[in-house]
Amino acid sequence: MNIATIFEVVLAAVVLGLGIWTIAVRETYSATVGFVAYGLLVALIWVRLDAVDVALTEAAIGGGLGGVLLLGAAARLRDAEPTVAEAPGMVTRVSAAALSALTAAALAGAIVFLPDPAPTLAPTVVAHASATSLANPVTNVLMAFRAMDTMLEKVVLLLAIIGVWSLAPDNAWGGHPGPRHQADPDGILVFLARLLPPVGIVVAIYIFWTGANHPGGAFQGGAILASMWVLAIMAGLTDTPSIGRRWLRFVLVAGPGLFLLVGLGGLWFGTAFLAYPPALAKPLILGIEVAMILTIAATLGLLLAGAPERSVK
Amino acid sequence: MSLARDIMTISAVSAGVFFFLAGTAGLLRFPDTLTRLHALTKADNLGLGLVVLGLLPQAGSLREGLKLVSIWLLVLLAGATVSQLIARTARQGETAK
Amino acid sequence: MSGPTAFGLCAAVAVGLGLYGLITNPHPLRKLIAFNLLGSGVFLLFGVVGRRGAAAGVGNDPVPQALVITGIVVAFSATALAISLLLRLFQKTGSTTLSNVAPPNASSDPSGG
Amino acid sequence: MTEFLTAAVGFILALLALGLVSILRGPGDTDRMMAAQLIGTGGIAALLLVGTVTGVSAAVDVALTLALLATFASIAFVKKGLSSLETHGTGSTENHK
Repeated sequence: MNIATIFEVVLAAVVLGLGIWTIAVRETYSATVGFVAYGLLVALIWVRLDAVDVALTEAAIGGGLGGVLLLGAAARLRDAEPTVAEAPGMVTRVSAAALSALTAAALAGAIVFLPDPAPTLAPTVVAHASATSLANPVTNVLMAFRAMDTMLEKVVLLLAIIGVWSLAPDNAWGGHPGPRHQADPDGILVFLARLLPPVGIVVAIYIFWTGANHPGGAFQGGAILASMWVLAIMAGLTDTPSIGRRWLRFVLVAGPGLFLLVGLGGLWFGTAFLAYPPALAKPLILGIEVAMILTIAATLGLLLAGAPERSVK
Repeated sequence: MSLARDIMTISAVSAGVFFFLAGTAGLLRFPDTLTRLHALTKADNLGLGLVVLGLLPQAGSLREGLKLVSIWLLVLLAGATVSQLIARTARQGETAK
Repeated sequence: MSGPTAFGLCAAVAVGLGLYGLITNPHPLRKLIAFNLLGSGVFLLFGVVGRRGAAAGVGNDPVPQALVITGIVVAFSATALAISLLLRLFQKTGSTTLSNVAPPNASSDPSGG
Repeated sequence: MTEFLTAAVGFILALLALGLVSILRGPGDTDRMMAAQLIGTGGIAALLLVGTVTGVSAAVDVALTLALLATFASIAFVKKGLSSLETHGTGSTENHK
């Protein structure tokens, strides 16, 4: 057992400990904090598994945006905690524990006794990389070989934001999502919110651009952009746009819309839905990704802000 | 040359790990929020800074090195701001009691 | 035991933990967190299996990687929608209980919590 | 060299776990707000070291992302904690609903 394995076992143990904390602790706020820590450390596991693209996504979502989302809900639902007194009985608990242990054991068995020549699609993906002239295999799969999945994922994002907005009370419809934050002009938060976003935007564009050949891409870049936007909103420097704005709605549908248009164009000119002409593959993918990063940033930011709740005059 | 780099890496990373140790010890032992905050910022600023300093000789190119330094600067900025905010909150909580 | 196997076992236990929390915890927000834990365990299982498919200079099979990235995004948007539903429920009724029994009756059994 | 850096990551991880225990157990909300800061810094240090050990140079990009988003999460921690304290504790300020 060499030192690298010991490190991996320690990492797995710490992550598991956080998982147990998240489930077992009594207070919801503490559980949320535990989950954020869990998300950040899972990103470390993904690096160790040599899946850096996923690590970037997990760092952005699990540690950053997802944690903030859960935390905001925990802070607002704090008063609701004592009213929930319907803990399940002993029978339910024991049978749930048995079911969970069985599931975990079955999965662990599956991991230990995997078939030995592992099935893999990596050589196929690498062999066809020349079709798009992008060197990052994950981007190739996301944007070309399984582009349908990515397009539908963008539609899911759109549906989620429609679902969130539809929960607005009648008198708030058309207003600004989320609470209005007051800016403290001499405050340190305002200072940070002025200093950090320019840096964040540069990093986001870098992560986006490097995604063609190295780990990175539109989603990871978009998540960073969204966090910078929400930071400025939280500091009170700007407000969320009212949901009736035309430019906002245009940005929200730009990504999936352009994707769909290109897909239909493939059906019209080429052979199949979403088939890119080989000469135009890279510019087309780049165009879709530029539209997508804007859509993703706007959607994630608005998902964090929540439903409109301030009544419109 | 390579030996000198390795020595620098080992000494700087060891010093960085020491500051993480000191910070954790402070978190475990100190009695109230403000002193614990003080311990935490040691791990932030010096611990990470020394780890970054130790990894600089191992960085492949100038670009990698610049990225490492900018990460440290970002964390410094964040640490300074967040500890200010936390300290202010702790102070308000005390005066309200 | 090799490193990826350790992560695989960790992922399997995370799925079990998430399932347990999802069933037994009465607080809806805690159910959501447990569900996210379960999902994260499933993603990690993909990663461990994909790690064994390292070939042709790629450290991890890119197809499961792409699936997991898509999955993380979908899980995030579903969580955001669920939290909005929960906040609206709280705003409307002043509680977050999911049972049909009216809240005053539920308070007669203070043993839980 | 690799062994030394791997041991350093393992040590930092163990310290991180210890620090988390003390913070999460901590009596007040202000103590819990430090958690995001601690995980951010320790996670970045561990990530940079792991990246150097395994030769995954893109780990630096993950650390860069983490530096930005951990800052964001810490700010949100403090901000949300503040608003819940306001509605919960003093009650003297009635601002946003």
